[in-house]
Amino acid sequence: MNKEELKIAITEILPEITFDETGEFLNVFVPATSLLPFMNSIRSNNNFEMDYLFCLTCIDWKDHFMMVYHLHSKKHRHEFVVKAKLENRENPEIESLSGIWKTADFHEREVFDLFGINFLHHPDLRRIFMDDNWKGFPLRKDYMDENMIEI
Amino acid sequence: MKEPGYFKTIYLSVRSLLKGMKMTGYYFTHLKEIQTEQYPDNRATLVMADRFRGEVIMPHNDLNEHSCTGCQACEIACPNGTIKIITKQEILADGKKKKAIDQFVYHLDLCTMCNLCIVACPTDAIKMGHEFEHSVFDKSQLKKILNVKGSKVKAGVE
Amino acid sequence: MKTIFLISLSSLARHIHIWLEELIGNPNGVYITEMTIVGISLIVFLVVLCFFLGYAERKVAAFMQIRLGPNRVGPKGSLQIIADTVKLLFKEGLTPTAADKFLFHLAPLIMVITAMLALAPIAFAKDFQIFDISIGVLYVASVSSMAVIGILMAGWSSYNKYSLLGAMRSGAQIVSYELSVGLSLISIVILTGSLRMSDIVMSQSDGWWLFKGHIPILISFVIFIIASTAEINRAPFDLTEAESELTGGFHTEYSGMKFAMFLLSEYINLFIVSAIAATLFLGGWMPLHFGHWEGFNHVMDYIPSSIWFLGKTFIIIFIIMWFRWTFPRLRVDQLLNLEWKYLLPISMVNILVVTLMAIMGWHF
Amino acid sequence: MSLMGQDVLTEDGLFMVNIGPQHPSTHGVLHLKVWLDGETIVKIQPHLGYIHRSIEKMSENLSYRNFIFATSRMDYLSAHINNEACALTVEKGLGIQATPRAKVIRIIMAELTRLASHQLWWGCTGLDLGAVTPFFYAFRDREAINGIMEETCGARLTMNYMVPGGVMYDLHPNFQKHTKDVMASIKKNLADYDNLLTGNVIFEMRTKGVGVLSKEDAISFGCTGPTARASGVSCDIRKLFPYSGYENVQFDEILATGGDCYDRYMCRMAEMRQSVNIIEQLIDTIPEGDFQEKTKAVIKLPKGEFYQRVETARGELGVYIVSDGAASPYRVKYRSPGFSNLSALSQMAQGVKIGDLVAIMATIDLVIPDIDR
Repeated sequence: MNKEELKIAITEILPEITFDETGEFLNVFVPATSLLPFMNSIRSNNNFEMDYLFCLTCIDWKDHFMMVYHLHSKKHRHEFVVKAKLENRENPEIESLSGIWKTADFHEREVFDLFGINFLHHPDLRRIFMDDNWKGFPLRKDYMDENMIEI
Repeated sequence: MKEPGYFKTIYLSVRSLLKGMKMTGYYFTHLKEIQTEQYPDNRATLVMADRFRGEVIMPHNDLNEHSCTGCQACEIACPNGTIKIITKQEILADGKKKKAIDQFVYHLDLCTMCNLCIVACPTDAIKMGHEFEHSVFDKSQLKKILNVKGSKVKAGVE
Repeated sequence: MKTIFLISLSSLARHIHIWLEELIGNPNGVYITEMTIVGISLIVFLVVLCFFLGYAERKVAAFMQIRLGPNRVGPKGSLQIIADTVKLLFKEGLTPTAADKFLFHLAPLIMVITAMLALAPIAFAKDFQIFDISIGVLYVASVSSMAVIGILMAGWSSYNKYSLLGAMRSGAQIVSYELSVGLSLISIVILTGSLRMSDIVMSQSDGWWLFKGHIPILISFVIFIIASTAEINRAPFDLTEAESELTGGFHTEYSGMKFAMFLLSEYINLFIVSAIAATLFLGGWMPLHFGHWEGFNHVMDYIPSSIWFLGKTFIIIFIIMWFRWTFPRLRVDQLLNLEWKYLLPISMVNILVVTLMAIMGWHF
Repeated sequence: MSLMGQDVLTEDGLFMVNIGPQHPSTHGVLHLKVWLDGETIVKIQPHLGYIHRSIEKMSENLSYRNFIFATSRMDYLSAHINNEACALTVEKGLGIQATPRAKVIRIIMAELTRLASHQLWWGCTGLDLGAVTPFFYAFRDREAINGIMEETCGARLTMNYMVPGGVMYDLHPNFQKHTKDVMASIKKNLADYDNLLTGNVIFEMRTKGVGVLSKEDAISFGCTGPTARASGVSCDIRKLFPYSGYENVQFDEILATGGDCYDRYMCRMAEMRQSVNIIEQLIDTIPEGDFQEKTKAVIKLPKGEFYQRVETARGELGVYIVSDGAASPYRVKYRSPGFSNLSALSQMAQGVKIGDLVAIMATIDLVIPDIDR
């Protein structure tokens, strides 16, 4: 499917979705609360079959977090980006996708480690890179550390 | 595919093992294939590739002149803060003031030999040296001042 | 066979014996003195042998791996092993706090002592043997299998999980491969009709068993080499060490001189296995003779018997080294598969054929 | 009794062994917690981060010219390809393309890197399976490639040869001749590789049917590169999303169906032949012209998000740059192939022996800095 067809098909699944087509991919903005059912349906829906989650990350836009999921379908060879906005900076929460794509397990642990986003129902949510008793979340823009030096 | 029988398995296995032994046996008897370089012994004859990046150096000519104008392009280009340029005001013969380098400080311990400073330099004042034996007993010795004391900017280099 | 050389190891031994009898007189005193000399010279021999084998192994490995190998200490690096030994001597011997200290210190000693014991019945040259025991082959087979006790002890007492795993592997491995080793030894014993080492060597004066025993003996020779490589835990059967899996296996926690002892015992075992193979299959110190080539046989007789013995031994050692530097390691279950599915059935059938051969007198 | 003073077994009666962070076959500082039942692996838990150097955070403070150098340190065996990915992303943001000459140089360099990386992998696989000798044969050929790299790029491992718009400087005059020589000797030496390992019965026993990864799992775990292609997943970025002129090159995507260690091994061996093939196609027809497109001294990407995928020696590397219009990226994410491939390890190593774990780790070709970044 091309971008236009994708837009129509996605709107059929979830009407309150907004799109952004400025970049290379079709960006699909999904409300954080309906992320899991939406992802479930695009994974299992025969028209989409987005079986390959090739990138999962988060962006700290200072006032909110943006979860970014790059999805690809091995069968249909189409791809788009799903984004979910997390307004709550103090305790950001979103459903884990590790039940749908196994790769999400490690990638969500990475995001949890570096951004402090709490993935609900994740099987093993621990810090992956940093020390277990590390304070703070290093990739947040407001992260400060006494060891950081200015070059 | 049918599994080979008991005796065929043995035959094929032994043959594959002998094939490997033939290979190692070949190299055991052909000593001219030896690849070892005797490193500290061949220091005199060891030629590094002309683009080899060992350290940043600042060439000076016979008159103790270099081409660095102190424009700090390299300092900005360096990703690691390896280079610090300390400038001074020089008073020229006609009374005008001009910026010139006082010290070109190079921290070899921070350098990753990425070559970005050399590419950035507008006057080709610095280049990569071929020296690669950098071990010292004291880390502070890795902080180097590249411009020789009393050196001047080459005439005509702006 | 004529004794051509006046100065041979056996005449040397006889002269020492006569000289000591004149000097001491008392037969018991002579006996004790001789034993002491034998013990000291054996230890010296083993140490020199291990230096040589260590150097040879490194050079063989290097040349097979298109490297130069040791070349800094001494001419062509020949003193490298001595330098390493000195280093190991001065190295601190660490003992894990939670280790069973007594067993931990005992294990390397057991390894070395059992390795040395197996040397006793081996004929180094004509009439030159420490102890020509009547059950020589049985003695060697039983003593050499005791090495596993040392390995198990080392692995168990180190308080290290890798060591324990390595030791347990070693147990399974040696218990299985002992069977094949034993069976291939028996095939020679059947043909010779004696367990005594000197008898076995003498039975080959008209041709080595490898040649006159036809294909069955060739098979048992190959099986012996494979199984004994496994028994002395050398690659491709070095599962007890398996440095890419268990870091160091049973000797992970050993350092300094205690580690050197494991190395020493490995090389002594390598020598013993090769010496036995040389004695049983390649005629020990017997020179190479071809049926009616009188001139050729005469020339061969001029080479001292000890050279013959050591030459054959080192050829087999080289082959075992060749294995090590060519093959990947087997997995633990495949190791046991190889023994129980291939080596053991083949050697059992082989024994039957050899027995038939011996009864019918089909060998030369 | 030793090991007995305390209960060494877990509550389930399992034997827990830490493999790594210092271990001969973890290829760096990977730490695997392994629960064993005898010699059989019941559960595996990877612990990462021993060499996490926060390259993503560093990149947020570096300019678009400077942040490329750090990626050489991620997957240091595919340094060229990592750098290329960053350069391509910046080019995508600027809306420019590298010059034709630079594109061809990039392909040749990338394939040389892939060859060198696979050779090191081959040697290490032998080493992990207990054969020491392959390591040295592998290094013989790898040294020759490194020599070419040193001659043209000035460094052997962390070349930093790619810049936005092209390559840093032109090829060395001897480059073509040396590369042809090296390709000829590599083609000859690949037969050695086969004699020593590929056909060896012990090697086949150790790898065939070991660590099977199904096609569905490979996709779900996000595996890429030879690890996934051995399971039959078509994921060669050079074919699917050609970059830097790969669309003009003839080569095959290597696919296998078994998904076991042997297939992963055979995939990489075949890929080495494909790389030689690609280099030989291009080496005589490097177009003349500029090696670098003109770019401004200070590169500023427009506001937006840019994603570029490349095929490194280990799989798909994605560089995701979020720009807010400033001179340095707002957020950089490296989607490293090793990270996803490693996550499939616990699945593959379920119920195998310790020796097999080593074989699996060897054939998924882990480079720890790539995983930890």
